[in-house]
Amino acid sequence: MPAADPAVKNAKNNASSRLPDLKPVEKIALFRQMLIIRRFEEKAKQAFTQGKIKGFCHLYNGQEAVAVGTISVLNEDDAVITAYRDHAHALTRGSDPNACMAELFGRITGCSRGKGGSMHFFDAKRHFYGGHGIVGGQIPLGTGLAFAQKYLGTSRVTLAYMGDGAINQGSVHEAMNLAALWKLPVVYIIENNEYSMGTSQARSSAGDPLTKRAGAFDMAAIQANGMDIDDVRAKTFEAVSLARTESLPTLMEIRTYRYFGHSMSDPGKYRSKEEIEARRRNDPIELYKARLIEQKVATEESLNAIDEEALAIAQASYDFADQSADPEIETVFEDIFAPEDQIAEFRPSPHG
Amino acid sequence: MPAADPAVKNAKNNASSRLPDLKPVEKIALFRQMLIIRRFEEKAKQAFTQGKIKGFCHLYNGQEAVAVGTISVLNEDDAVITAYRDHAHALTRGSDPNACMAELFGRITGCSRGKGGSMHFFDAKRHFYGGHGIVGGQIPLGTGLAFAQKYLGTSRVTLAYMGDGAINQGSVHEAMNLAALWKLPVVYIIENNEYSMGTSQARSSAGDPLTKRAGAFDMAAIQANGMDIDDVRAKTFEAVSLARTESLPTLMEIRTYRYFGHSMSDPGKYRSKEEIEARRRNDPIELYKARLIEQKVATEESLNAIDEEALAIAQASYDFADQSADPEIETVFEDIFAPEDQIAEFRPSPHG
Amino acid sequence: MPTLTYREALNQALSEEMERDERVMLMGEEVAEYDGAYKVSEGLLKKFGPKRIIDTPISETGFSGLAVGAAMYGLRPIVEFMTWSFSLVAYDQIVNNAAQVRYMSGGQFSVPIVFRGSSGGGLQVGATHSHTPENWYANVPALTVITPAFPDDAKGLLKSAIRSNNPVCFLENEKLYGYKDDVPEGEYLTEIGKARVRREGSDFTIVSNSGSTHRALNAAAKLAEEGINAEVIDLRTIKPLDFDTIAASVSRTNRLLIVEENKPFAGWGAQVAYQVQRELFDDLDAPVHRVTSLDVPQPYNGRLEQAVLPNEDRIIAAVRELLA
Amino acid sequence: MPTLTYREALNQALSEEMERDERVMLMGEEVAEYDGAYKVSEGLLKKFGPKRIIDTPISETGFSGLAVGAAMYGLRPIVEFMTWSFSLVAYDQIVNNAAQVRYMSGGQFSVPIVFRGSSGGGLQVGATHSHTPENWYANVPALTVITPAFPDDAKGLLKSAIRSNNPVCFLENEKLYGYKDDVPEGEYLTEIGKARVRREGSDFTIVSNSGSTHRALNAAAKLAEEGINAEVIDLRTIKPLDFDTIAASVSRTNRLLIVEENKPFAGWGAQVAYQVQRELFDDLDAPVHRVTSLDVPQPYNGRLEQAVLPNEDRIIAAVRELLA
Ligand SMILES: Cc1ncc(C[n+]2csc(CCOP(=O)(O)OP(=O)(O)O)c2C)c(N)n1
Ligand SMILES: Cc1ncc(C[n+]2csc(CCOP(=O)(O)OP(=O)(O)O)c2C)c(N)n1
Ligand SMILES: [Mg+2]
Ligand SMILES: [Mg+2]
Repeated sequence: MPAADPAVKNAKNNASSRLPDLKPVEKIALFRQMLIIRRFEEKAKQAFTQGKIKGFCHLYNGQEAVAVGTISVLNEDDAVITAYRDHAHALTRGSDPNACMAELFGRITGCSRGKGGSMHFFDAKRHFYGGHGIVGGQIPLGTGLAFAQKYLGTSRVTLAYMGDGAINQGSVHEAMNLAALWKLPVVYIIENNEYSMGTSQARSSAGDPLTKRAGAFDMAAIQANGMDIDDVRAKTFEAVSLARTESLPTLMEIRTYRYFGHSMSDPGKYRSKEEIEARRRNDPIELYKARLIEQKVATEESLNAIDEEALAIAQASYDFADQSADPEIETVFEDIFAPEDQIAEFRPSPHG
Repeated sequence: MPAADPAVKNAKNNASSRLPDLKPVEKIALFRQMLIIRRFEEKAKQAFTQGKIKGFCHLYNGQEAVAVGTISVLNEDDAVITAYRDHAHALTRGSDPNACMAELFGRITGCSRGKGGSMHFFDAKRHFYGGHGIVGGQIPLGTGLAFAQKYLGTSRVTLAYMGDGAINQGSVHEAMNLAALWKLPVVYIIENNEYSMGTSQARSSAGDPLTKRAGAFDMAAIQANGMDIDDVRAKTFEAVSLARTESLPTLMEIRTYRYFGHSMSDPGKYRSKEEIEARRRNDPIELYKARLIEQKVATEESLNAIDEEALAIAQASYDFADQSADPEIETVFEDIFAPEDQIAEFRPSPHG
Repeated sequence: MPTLTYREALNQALSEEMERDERVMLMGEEVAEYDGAYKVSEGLLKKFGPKRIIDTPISETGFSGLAVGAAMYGLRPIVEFMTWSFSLVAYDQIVNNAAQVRYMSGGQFSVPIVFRGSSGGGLQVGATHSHTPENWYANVPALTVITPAFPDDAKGLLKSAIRSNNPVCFLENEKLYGYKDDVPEGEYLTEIGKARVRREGSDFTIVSNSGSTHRALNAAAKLAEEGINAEVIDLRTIKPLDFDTIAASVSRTNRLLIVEENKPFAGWGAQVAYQVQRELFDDLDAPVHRVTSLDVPQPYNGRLEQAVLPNEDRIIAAVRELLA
Repeated sequence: MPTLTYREALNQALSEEMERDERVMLMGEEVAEYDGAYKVSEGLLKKFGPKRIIDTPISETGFSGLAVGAAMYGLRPIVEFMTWSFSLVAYDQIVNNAAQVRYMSGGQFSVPIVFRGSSGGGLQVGATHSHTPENWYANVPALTVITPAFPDDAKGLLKSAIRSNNPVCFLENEKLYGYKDDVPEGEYLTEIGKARVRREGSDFTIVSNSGSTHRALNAAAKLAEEGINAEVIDLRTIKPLDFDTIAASVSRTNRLLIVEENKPFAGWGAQVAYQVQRELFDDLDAPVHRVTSLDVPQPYNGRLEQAVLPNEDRIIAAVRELLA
């Protein structure tokens, strides 16, 4: 059961000046994608509690409209790169939920062969460049993807995601200067969930809003409401269009919220239950559901059926992961060096 | 013959709201200080050509009004830290020209015992914290000086200098965020001489002017004309007052120009002779000289006499350095660990 | 003597030293309001207030450098890296500033600073989060590198590190935070640069540190059942290296195995091996052996990661070879 | 065969490989309009234009990481560090990204990238500017570390490095840029991971690299006047280490001296010493000796710096001890 609905594709941006209106089937596909992420991660949470997933596991619940909304305006061959809170981006990009869950379980069938874990998902085929654990470290990489896209004469763009806390890493600042200076087709997306671990934005970052960080480089900046997928799409479309048509970078700040702890290891004492409850009332999936019903795009029942489907996908991924094999010990020595690296000239001759 | 004129002291800022008018003797002291730097470095240039100075040697000619103007509004116990183009800052802070020249010669009498060289001048007694070779690396340090000044309850401030090229180092960005967030009494000074080595500002830095980099952090920013010492003083006074009275940082961009190559090793092909000649016509020392004469603070003759004095100081420093001894080989093992580091409890007992 | 966890022992050291000297302060990500990502600084904010226990943005270069400047000015900062793996972004500040300022200034400035935090693998957090960087720092002249394995040493060495006027890299081990043992109360200082014999034996010597000391002791216990008696020396301080203690043991046992979590190529164990063969050449009945992490990036999968680490099986196999 | 300087040989390698493959590009501070701070890239801007020869801001973290991303996307970037001392600010990007992405992604991404630039001491530029960081990088699994000593190897190895699909740290030596020697024309590739015997001898073996190979050869020439014949092996590649070539020599000469500019504690020479005593224990007539830089920060003063470096006097003294 593939997670990516082909209908999503039609919703993509083709550098037209206006974000095309979504057909009903496309709207439902977005809803479905958000739900798949939510159910997938709830399953992951359960598996973590059962001890089947180890290490760090950062959940995305509450932020679904960001990954789904932003990626929905991309073409399939555009590039995506993010930090360690990466499940949603991989899934939205089209990675197989089974391979993703298997990666969390550390299986050989995982999307990184069990070597990456939750923080290090990769999917080359789907132009998903990871999954990176060092805060801010992926932002120069994303800038490099955009550099290569331009160098190779493509009209592709890159979305490079980071958290609100990451904005204070020097690497981010250096990369933004390079992108502005060299006019690279990259959109930097701050998923501002208001906290970096237990530290609120006000305690970590001078200057509010964070879009001010773009002003330093005369770079375009735009804010979006991360709880409203339509707003996310509209604003991302603007940024992506600027990147695609004029090869100019944008810094987006998308305001969102995560419901669970920073990672599964975080008791989350720095936020009150009331705060979280209040934010849950603004849930991006519920909001979109209500909108689809109101717009008569779908009925409550049909959307609930999608939820059943999402639950089934999540369960199937759990079963797949659980039944998959651990990597053989020998694999520890694989994937270190390029197999094709033996330069032809030095390859042992087949004639001995 | 000490370089620092006690009269300079009276020109210092005492957190009054207005920069006090300079007395004639104070104005002359500023003029004298600029000339001492110029003549000192011309001597250094000569010594480098003679092979008496080795390694990298970055001259300050053309930029004198920046170091002298900014430091002239400090109190003696305020802190100063800069990059590798550091001769002027040390001299202005009151370091002995003899010790400075001896450092260039690598002598044991040098201000860093011959261990630092041109890029690594230090003078603890005069609150001069170096002299740092890694571009941008001194900016977190300067921020830490200001942190300590505040922590210890002083009302002192720190001036932390960098070049225009340094602004693109991530360390600078991280430090500025910390200073703005924690309200530290530091003034960041970009000595914008328009080039980082052979790279013009426009080719290295998105966003003009560079003061925009402060906007990211809601930090105060101000520009000054580095060829006019009075303008430098007035603007620095504002920034220093903000630091001293409200413990708030400022980013200053002081526009200036260097006449010689990036370092003595730079043939400087990236600038035309005409460009340099045009800028020389705007020389900060000549400009101030004319102003002092016009203001009837001094006569041409009296100012020329000061030049004689500056030349004599430079020559004396050369002679001193030349006659000083090289460090003994054993000193190579000194200054690695704190002598007092043997924790008392573990010190070998004097009774054996 | 009270029994404390390694974590509590560290906490006690921090608390005692902060009480003793107002210039001591602690900064790092989540050290204050969150009580520390690994709870090493638990309760310190409450005790010492936000002036001295300081939450930082995620800016390791910025706050490491800031701390170096503050140390030059006379404070005695303790910088927590949430893990040492994150110190890589601050490598320049530690190597070029903390370690060089005294020398470059001809001795004018002291840099009394402690960089500390958790390190090491075994927690399935993958290649970017599992570094054991002791050799990267120990290679740098003027840096002291400490890696305690037991709660008492954790306390005694951290107190000494804070009182040192030199820059110290203090590498804790995440897997040991919950380890319990006796810890002397109050003023308990452990000398920096002294190894400690954690098990006496006559058949051969093991030199190890941090988590690897526990691996070595476990292996030694198993070998003892076969009548093979290992002497286990816990280095405690990697640099300066306590060669005398190693030499005294090896000149008696004539055989040396080094167990270290460093990746093998030019890990600290290579240095120990070099010095031992150089100084005790005639005393050695067999070449010095090492059991290190495998020379591969750290995998996430648990079985793979256990294979990468210097596990007991590999230690025992190496001992058999060493004694063969 | 034409005679070229080490600098010209590097330049030729860059130029040939850029001609051969459009995906190869060069970025770094002052590499384009300035023709390179040390002129290694002289003329390349003119030849290949600003799309492929790119001046960067002073943002080593930024452009190193950018190059890693570009490599993941299929380009083959060459990143020049004006000197390797400035790579410290980019350490995280090299260690955590360039070196780990292939592994962490289960082999999905190649990172065909060359980080290169000058390194080493002896130019009186002080502690922050004189690093020899080969061991910091060689310790990292998946990084290849190359340090050529001669123009022909500089050319052949740089060409091979550029064609490699793995991340390579290519450390040139500033003091050698002007060194002249024969260099084969055109398609000349040198195999990565192979040492080269630069002088044959029977009394003992010297293993060295980069500038230290020249020190070793000079010392060997002096010793030859006394009838002492050194075999000098230039490692060329530090990692992977060509142990076979070392072993073949040492099992013949039975004595080994390592000469390296690394600071001593866990420098690459410690690794060579470890492996030699481990594998050739019975072949050794004397312990392995090392001559390294002294364990102090680099001083500016010329006499002091010469004392710090592994100079000929110290090499000869060590040889006397080794042969005693
Ligand atoms: C350089 C570095 N420092 C510290 C960490 C530990 N760490 C992991 S996530 C995190 C908080 C990041 O917050 P934010 O950027 O807002 O992203 P979010 O987790 O909210 O998605 C920290 C401190 C790290 N991984 N890398
Ligand atoms: C991190 C780092 N990268 C590169 C260098 C080499 N370098 C020394 S000075 C310099 C140019 C700096 O220009 P700017 O900041 O404008 O200062 P200016 O020399 O004009 O005073 C460069 C690239 C260095 N010292 N440190
Ligand atoms: Mg966040
Ligand atoms: Mg400049």
